[in-house]
Amino acid sequence: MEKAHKPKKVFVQGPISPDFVAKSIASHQSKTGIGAHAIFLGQIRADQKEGGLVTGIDYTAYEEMAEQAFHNIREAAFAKFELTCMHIYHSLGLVPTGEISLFVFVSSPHRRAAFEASEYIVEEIKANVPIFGKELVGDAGFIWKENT
Amino acid sequence: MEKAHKPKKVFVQGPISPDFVAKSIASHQSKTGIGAHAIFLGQIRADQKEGGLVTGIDYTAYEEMAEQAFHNIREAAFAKFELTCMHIYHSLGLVPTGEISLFVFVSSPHRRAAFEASEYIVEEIKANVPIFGKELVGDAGFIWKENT
Amino acid sequence: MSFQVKYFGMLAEIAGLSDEVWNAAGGLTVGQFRAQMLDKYPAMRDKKFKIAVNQKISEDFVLIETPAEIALLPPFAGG
Amino acid sequence: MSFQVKYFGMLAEIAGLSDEVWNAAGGLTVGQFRAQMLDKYPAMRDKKFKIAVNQKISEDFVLIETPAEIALLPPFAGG
Repeated sequence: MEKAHKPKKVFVQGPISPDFVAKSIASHQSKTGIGAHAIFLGQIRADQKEGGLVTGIDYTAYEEMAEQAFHNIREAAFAKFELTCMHIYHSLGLVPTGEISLFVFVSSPHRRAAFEASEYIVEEIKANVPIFGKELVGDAGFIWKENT
Repeated sequence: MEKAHKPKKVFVQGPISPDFVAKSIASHQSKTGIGAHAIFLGQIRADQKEGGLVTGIDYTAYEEMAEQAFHNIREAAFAKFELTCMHIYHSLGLVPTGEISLFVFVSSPHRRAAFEASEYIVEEIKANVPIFGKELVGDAGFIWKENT
Repeated sequence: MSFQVKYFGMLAEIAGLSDEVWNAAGGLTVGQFRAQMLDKYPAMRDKKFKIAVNQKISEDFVLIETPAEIALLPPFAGG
Repeated sequence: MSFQVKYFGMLAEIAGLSDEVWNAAGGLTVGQFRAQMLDKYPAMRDKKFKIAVNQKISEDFVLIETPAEIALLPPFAGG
């Protein structure tokens, strides 16, 4: 029910499941003006750090500012590219290694707009949305992640 | 069983389901060196033509040459980009409007390689793979599709 | 000489078949084959297509060496 | 004057809290607030962070006007 009133809600608790991605794709099959979907998924890597392997990332955010930043990115992308639909989901809380923390889904009549919008949105999110990530390392260590 | 011996088989009969996409994503969650997946999906548009709306595309291919062309694209993409995995699926036979006929799935440690490979592969497929598409229009008409 | 010819898409519709054996009096270049083929199927004259010899797109000057599989390929539409 | 201050990520760990009310004798620019804050939490001195005023990243010369929500933002890590 809450979803229906907040269609632009971006944050989800924990990992984003492949099944959720499938449901999102399926819900676009009635939009017959769409010719191209571009999907980006960010997955947690088991990077080797000094203290051991990364086992997951614990995400927090300045939620109100982040939702506004996502809104701005969405508006800018709709203005720049010929898009039919755009959906962005990002995890909060713990996302274990191998699971998905970011799901960007854009749809357009034509592939060029979909490709360009997908890249644009992902880069904007990495640079401009106040989300913080604590990489859990080995048994008890951690490193604060920093986007490059 | 046959799949296990032909991991590079690209053609599937009929539409590609969202569930198949989900299964493909899920099967990559054990590959913990992956940080970014880029997925492209081609969906059949209900374009308005002179004889009515497009209701689907009937795909045929010069299959042996097409499989070789896909193989060449795959090898070139692995050589050009830092990729962990690459999967390409394309429909043969009838794909109704709103359903998916092309699924390109690339995975990489980093997003840049995933974005670039995804675009590269899709453009190569459109230009260089001998696949033919008969757009079914209205009740009984058709138009042979041509990539641009 | 004789070789296999394959037709795809709209060209298969025009030819009314997707495979046939082509018999020629002597050696043929791709261009000479094309001319014979357009004589046999005049409706293909205003169609765009490429000719592949053994799965490789070929230029008109190439001499066809048997055994060969020649394919007539209309514009690609994958995706 | 007084305003809300929010700490995120590693800065919340250093401060030992995520929210507090900041009381200052008079008007403050963002830069003056930053100096007071680093006096209170010296361990933040070698950390990179930006300061947002009412959800907008602000320059040091900007005067803080109440009511205000100030946020200390370590490097972003979304994706």
